[in-house]
Amino acid sequence: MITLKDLTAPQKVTWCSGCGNFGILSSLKKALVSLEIPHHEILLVSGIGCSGKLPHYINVNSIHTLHGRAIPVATGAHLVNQDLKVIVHAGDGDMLGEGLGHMLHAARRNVNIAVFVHNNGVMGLTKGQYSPLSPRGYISVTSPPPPGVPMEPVSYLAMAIASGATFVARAFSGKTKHLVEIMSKAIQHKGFAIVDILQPCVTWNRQLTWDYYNDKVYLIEDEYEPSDKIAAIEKVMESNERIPLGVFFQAEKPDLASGLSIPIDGKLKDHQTSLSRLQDIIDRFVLE
Amino acid sequence: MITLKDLTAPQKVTWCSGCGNFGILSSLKKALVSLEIPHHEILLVSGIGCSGKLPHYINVNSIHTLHGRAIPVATGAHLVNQDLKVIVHAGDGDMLGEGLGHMLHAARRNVNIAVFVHNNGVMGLTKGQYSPLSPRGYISVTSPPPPGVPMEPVSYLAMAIASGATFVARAFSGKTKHLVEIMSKAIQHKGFAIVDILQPCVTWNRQLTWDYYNDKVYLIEDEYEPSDKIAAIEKVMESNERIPLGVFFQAEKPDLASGLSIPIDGKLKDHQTSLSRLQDIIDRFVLE
Amino acid sequence: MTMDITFNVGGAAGQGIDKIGDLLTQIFVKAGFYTFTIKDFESRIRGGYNFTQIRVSDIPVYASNDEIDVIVALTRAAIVGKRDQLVENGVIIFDDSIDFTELEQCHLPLPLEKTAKEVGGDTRMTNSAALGAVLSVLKYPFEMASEALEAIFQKKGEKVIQPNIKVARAIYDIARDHFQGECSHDLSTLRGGPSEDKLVLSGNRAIAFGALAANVKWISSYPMSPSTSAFQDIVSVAHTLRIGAFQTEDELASLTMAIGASFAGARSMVTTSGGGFSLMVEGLGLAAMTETPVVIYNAQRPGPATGLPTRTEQSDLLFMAHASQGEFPRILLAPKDPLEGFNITVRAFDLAEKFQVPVMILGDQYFADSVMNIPRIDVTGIKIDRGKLAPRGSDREYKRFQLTEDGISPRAFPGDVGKIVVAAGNTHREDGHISEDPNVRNEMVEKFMKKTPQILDALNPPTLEGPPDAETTLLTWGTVWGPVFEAVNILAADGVSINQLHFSDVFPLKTERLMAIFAQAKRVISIEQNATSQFARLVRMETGLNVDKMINKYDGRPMTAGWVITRLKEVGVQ
Amino acid sequence: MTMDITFNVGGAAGQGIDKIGDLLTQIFVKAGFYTFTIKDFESRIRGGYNFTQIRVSDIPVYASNDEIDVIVALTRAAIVGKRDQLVENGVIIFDDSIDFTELEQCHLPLPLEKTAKEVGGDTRMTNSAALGAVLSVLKYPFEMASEALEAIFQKKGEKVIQPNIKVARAIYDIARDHFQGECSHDLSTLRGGPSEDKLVLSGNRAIAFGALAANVKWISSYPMSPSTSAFQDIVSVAHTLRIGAFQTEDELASLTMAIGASFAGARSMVTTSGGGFSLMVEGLGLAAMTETPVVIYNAQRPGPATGLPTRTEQSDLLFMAHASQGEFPRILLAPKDPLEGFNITVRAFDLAEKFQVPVMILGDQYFADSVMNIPRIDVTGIKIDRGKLAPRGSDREYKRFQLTEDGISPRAFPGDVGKIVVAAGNTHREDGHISEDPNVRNEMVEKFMKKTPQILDALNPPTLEGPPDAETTLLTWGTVWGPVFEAVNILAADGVSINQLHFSDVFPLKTERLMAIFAQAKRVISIEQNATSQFARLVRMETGLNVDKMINKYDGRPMTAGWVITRLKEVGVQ
Ligand SMILES: Cc1ncc(C[n+]2csc(CCOP(=O)(O)OP(=O)(O)O)c2C)c(N)n1
Ligand SMILES: Cc1ncc(C[n+]2csc(CCOP(=O)(O)OP(=O)(O)O)c2C)c(N)n1
Ligand code: SF4
Ligand code: SF4
Ligand SMILES: [Mg+2]
Ligand SMILES: [Mg+2]
Repeated sequence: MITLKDLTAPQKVTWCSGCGNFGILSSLKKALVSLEIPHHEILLVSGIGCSGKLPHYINVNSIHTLHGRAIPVATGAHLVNQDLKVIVHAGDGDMLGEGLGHMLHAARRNVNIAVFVHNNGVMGLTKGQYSPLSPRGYISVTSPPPPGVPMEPVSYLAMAIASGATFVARAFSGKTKHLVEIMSKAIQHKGFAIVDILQPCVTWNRQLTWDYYNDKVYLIEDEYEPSDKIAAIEKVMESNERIPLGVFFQAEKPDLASGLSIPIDGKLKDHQTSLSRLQDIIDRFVLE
Repeated sequence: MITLKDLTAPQKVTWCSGCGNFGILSSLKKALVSLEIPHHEILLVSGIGCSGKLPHYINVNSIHTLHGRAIPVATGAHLVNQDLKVIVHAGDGDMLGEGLGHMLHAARRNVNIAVFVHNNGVMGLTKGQYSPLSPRGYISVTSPPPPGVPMEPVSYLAMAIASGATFVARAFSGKTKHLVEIMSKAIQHKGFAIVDILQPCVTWNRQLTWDYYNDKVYLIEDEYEPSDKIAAIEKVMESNERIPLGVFFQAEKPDLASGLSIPIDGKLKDHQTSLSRLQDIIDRFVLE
Repeated sequence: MTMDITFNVGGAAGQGIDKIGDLLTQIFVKAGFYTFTIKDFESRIRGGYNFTQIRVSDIPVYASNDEIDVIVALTRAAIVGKRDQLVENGVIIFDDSIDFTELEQCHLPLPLEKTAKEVGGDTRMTNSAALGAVLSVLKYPFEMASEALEAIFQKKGEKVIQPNIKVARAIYDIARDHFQGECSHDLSTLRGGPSEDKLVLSGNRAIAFGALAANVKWISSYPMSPSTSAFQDIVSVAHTLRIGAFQTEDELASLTMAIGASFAGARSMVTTSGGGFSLMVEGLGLAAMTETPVVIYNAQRPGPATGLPTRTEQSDLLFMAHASQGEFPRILLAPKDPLEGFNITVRAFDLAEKFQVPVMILGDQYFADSVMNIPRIDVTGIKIDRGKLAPRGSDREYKRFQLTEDGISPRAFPGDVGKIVVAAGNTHREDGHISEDPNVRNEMVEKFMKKTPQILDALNPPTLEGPPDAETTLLTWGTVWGPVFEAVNILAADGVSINQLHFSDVFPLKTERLMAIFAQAKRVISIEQNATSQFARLVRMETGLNVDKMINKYDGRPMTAGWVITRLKEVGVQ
Repeated sequence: MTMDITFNVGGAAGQGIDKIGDLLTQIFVKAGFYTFTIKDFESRIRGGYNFTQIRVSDIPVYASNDEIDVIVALTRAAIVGKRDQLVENGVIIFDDSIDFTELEQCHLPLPLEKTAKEVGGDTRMTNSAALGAVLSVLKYPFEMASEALEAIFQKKGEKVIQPNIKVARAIYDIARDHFQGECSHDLSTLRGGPSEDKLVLSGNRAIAFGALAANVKWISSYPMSPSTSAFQDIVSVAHTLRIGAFQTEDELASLTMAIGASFAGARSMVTTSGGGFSLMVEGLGLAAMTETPVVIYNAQRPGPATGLPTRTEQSDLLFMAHASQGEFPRILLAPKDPLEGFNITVRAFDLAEKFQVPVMILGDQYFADSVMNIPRIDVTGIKIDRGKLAPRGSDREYKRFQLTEDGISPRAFPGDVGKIVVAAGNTHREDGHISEDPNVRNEMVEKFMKKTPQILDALNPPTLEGPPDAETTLLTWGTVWGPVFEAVNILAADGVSINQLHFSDVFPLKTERLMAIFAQAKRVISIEQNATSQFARLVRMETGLNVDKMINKYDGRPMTAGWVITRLKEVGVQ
């Protein structure tokens, strides 16, 4: 229902040339075209960062929110209008620093949204500070040597699985065919879907580069069964000598909306509270 | 170095009689006495909730902070004075709702503090709303039937392990001997230690009661080896027919302090910046 | 006024003092009286000393009283805590199991619990026993009480009604026989009062009903005293009325989730107290920047930080008026009582959507937990105004932030066929896409600034009680209205030339009326439930006008007319 | 003033325009001139159009200028963006590879990159090429430049020095031969200027140095433009000076971690911008309630929400003055320039510890990124005052919140032998344990309120530039001081009766001097970098006094004297 032309960027892209975000943007466009969703039923919600600017480079409904708060905004929009396909784009700083709690709570609630994490291992837009996904020892303006970053990166995919996310995957901006596929699945998945998208930041990150990833990524073995939580956690926590791409975990579970008092038919946003029922409720407190 | 008498409550306890918090308080006192730490080197940091009042019922240094923020306050205090044994007490609402992100970041940083989570599966002090540890289907004032709580509880021990915590355990307020032991170990552990303490809330939680726990808890098998992350995650995520108590995971890793520019000897709090060195730094920007 | 009785029911948390209070309120409301009830409780779940205090009168009452006619004490502390306030001929009723030896004439130990058990078969009927005792010392006709009890317990069936009535009757008789003192009130000839106000409502419940009447479809909150019951009241009917009502992980999520919900088209709100609002401040700016309407209810309590969680204070006014980085229009409303709480909440949603700004309602613990009986509210005819909406249908040129004469752009929602709706917390163009162009920035700032005069037009002016040309003007806002209003009436009756200028719509501040009254008054005295006279400061900020005296209360306990009068006398008003 | 030259170096982000600017600044500072540099950049990492603008003069300069003498353009946009501001006889230097056909006399395309590559062997030497070109059109004596370059590149060794000088020389010569126009400035006889001010400092770096000089031992921040470089400056020397400097997961953690550090005894601070400060609001209340000193630096930017991340505005004043639920004393300081930024930061730590309150420093992007040369700062003699500390040694009766005459309690720290230190964000007793007693509450509120008059005594009064009895008074605060000060001087020289009343210590507001000046002035005009005249409103809130006119700039770009004078003329000042 959507053509690539419908999605033409409303403004000029401001990312650095060579940035991994380009692959994500083009893949998203392809995924949206391939999914045959009505144009008006897509809603992008983004955080703040280089990643957070994505909605300005694609012509769909969007709200570019605050650093770390894309998930609750997305949750609210989704719940009042479940026809919307709500897609979140945010950076690793945004989603896993400021926003880590929201993400994990959305995972356990199995909120029916798709979350795409632009994993560049740095704070891009604020000029290269380390991010929650920077590896131990990573050197940056806020983690000078010795010892560079003095801690482990956030193992967020493992945590998302433990927490209750029902679609957990990884893709790479350099492998756009696979990325399109994973994005499409994530968007179609009914429940909380999160995708770790490896996205080289060519300006700041001299460690997690195109070469680095091209060298290490591989597609998860065909025989891998993404239905076992513990196995999935083990898989995502694999040593980082090689980096698996694909779906780590997938499950079916009731989503949050199914547990709330949303009208049986129609959208919450269009629902009109029955004033006569409300009057009955008020009248319970009238003592005649 | 501390006697029980030294710890005598500075004010009257306000918990409901029968509350699981009593067992936690008495166990903490015993642990502190047994550990032979100098009295002035203990610092309790608490959040807000029934649990958060604990520092007022034991005579040690303390700061009763904000809902959800005990961990960063504790981190700051610890880093500037590493002689302090910093112990955090907070409720499940506090630590795992408002404070989830801070906890998991402290875990991956391996901050050398001990965190005791009062797990009563409700918001006690605000009168019985469901908490992040209330089970799916749990009925409360904010989760009426149908369907009660429409989501999974936070699987926070699994997440803490995945994140990098180096001491992860569970104990039960009804088994104080074991609790004292676990608390002592957690306090002595060098690194981020977190203990899930099952703490029946007799006033609000009609599901997670003394009987419920007495029925289900068991001590982890002696042969269990708490050194493997994946095995530990599997163990904590065990079906909740039976509830294991004990140490799930323990490891040695550099702590956060070792990665910061803290004076080699002495405490950061007592350190005096060398003004002549600073002058040299400033003079780099003087263009003679 | 021929009747003005105050009951104080005290005891430990968890002992059911609220229930006794409720029964008393219900009986008197049914009988045609005006009631005003406050709750005083500690931040703990069991034990300690709490009380509920009910004032009953045959003319409308708007605040609590300092003098108590009857104390019902379920613990020793409840006797000791309030006996100083007992009037001459007041009575203290307590269970005879309480170890209390200093018996005086006014002391009436009774076998409340024992009778509940023996006569009713359940100690939970101690409530009815206490009620029977109270009614007995007042010589309240028992038939009237039993009729009321029947009605009250009706839903629970005969098995509950009859034993409760029996217990009440038994104690009623025992008390009559044993009471040594003499009560100032003899209601034996009572046949009913004049009041037609039969809706019993707390401030928080009024907020909840107002929101429901305004078609709130989304509420995301995190529990925080004293706001929690407003949220819970909505949760409890969410299933019946189909409301999205959700407890979030924290307040950062509460407000941002509500913004998402509102952006996507649902009327949305959050409830909280100051500490939670502090966490919403960045979100407030997002609502403002994206012009997403949202209603925020802050039930204030004494701060800073955790402060006194279950007490009252009006100390978040200037904070809320300026909260969040940057500058943007907003509206602050502070209801004076439950009825106004209902109306203000309905208006809040309309104002939020009309001006596409955040609207904040400032209550406080006093307001939240106070209960009054008011005229029945009829919601069936309520019409809401969703403000400027874009015409339905395709519009490829649709711009969410279109520059218009009045600064307000037609709203559409993601999901609307044929439109693309784009918004950003960054400075943005008319189409919602971000821009750093200085001209765009200027236009957008000016768009915001255009709203304020229109908002001012839409707000209500202050009310004036008393003669416009009185010598002394008392300046009040929000929930202290009641005690000050009563004080003004008492003083006026004593011949003092005094009036009360009261603001419920507090920000932006409407100043015309204020200037006129200030010009006439010989002196203006502000009375606020805070330490720094925030409203007086706001008035000076907006008008340059000074108040002559400031009266402040900041111990967390509500004002009474008596307290106000004492303070006024201290500064020479008599 | 015999010399006043403005250079504008523009291009895309990542092209090294800052480097060219730095070289120019360094050369002129070394030569004895006064410089003032502003940075204008977009919120993106590569591309777009950014510039740095350097003003050089032989008398002190405090702001940027509207007229540009030399533009160095590394992109087409950088020519087009600024050529309107070029003075007559100004020059535009740009790389001849830029596709630009509309050549005019002032246009000087040069083979910058080509020469860098061919002569220096590295295109990164385009910086030196540009520098050579600039100096050439000014007829700046090349020997002076090469001496300076040697000194600048000294640390990098001969291998860097010589090629750079060669490149500069080559272009210097080419430019001399090719330049068709005539530059207004001929520095061929230049031998050096009068300035002894050799410390080149931005506002943010001044804050960092101030904090270091004040013995800050803990800083926990989260990056946010335009504050980030202050944090990074401290991080970069943390290892050498032994500072705990840590990037947290968010701003909630930043401030609460700093509170923990300060509670345990270390001088602590955070740096942020408005959005981050919004997230610190609840923590601010905790610092206040536990009387834990902490210093918060907010480099303001246009809001609300994300606003314009890399632009300037003074729009968080009233927010910060009232932030957090409840009421408590606090201090707000707003430096006017880097030197004052240093001094204010040193004072901030002393004030925070002396009064045991949060102290907030308000900078903004203009302040943060502007660079000036100032007299060398000597820190070696700096003494700090940690305020009231409890005597060392055992004290079993130690009470952290002891009630004292002046409301300030002696501090001890957890870990101090023989003392137990207890604090709470709830209302607490003297010993730090929580209490709901109304008398305790009153005492503790009054303890807070006692601090304000003492704080006022400790703050600096506003400064007055110009005659006290001038007809027109310009009211300013914080970072707009510079452009307004220059405007006042220019107008005064033209015979206008005008002065400037400037506040750097902005809250609580010292009012004596203000009242005196207001009383004398025929009219008072406020000039602020915001839309709602927040400082003028604060003045009215504190004094009831009105300003007569308000001048506002809210496009995110800094003021200049020229802009100020134009606005003043519009309102009749001439
Ligand atoms: C509350 C808040 N804190 C800080 C910032 C400043 N900020 C903007 S983008 C950013 C980090 C961006 O990093 P990331 O989320 O990884 O996105 P990237 O730019 O790498 O795509 C920060 C800290 C902000 N906008 N809001
Ligand atoms: C920012 C903020 N939000 C909400 C509250 C209100 N509040 C106080 S205690 C509490 C929950 C307590 O639950 P939990 O943390 O589980 O502790 P418990 O009482 O069960 O020990 C809440 C929500 C608060 N104090 N601060
Ligand atoms: S800074 Fe990094 S993440 Fe941002 S646009 Fe440039 S390359 Fe991409
Ligand atoms: S409410 Fe529950 S958790 Fe709180 S004191 Fe009572 S029993 Fe304990
Ligand atoms: Mg990133
Ligand atoms: Mg709990």
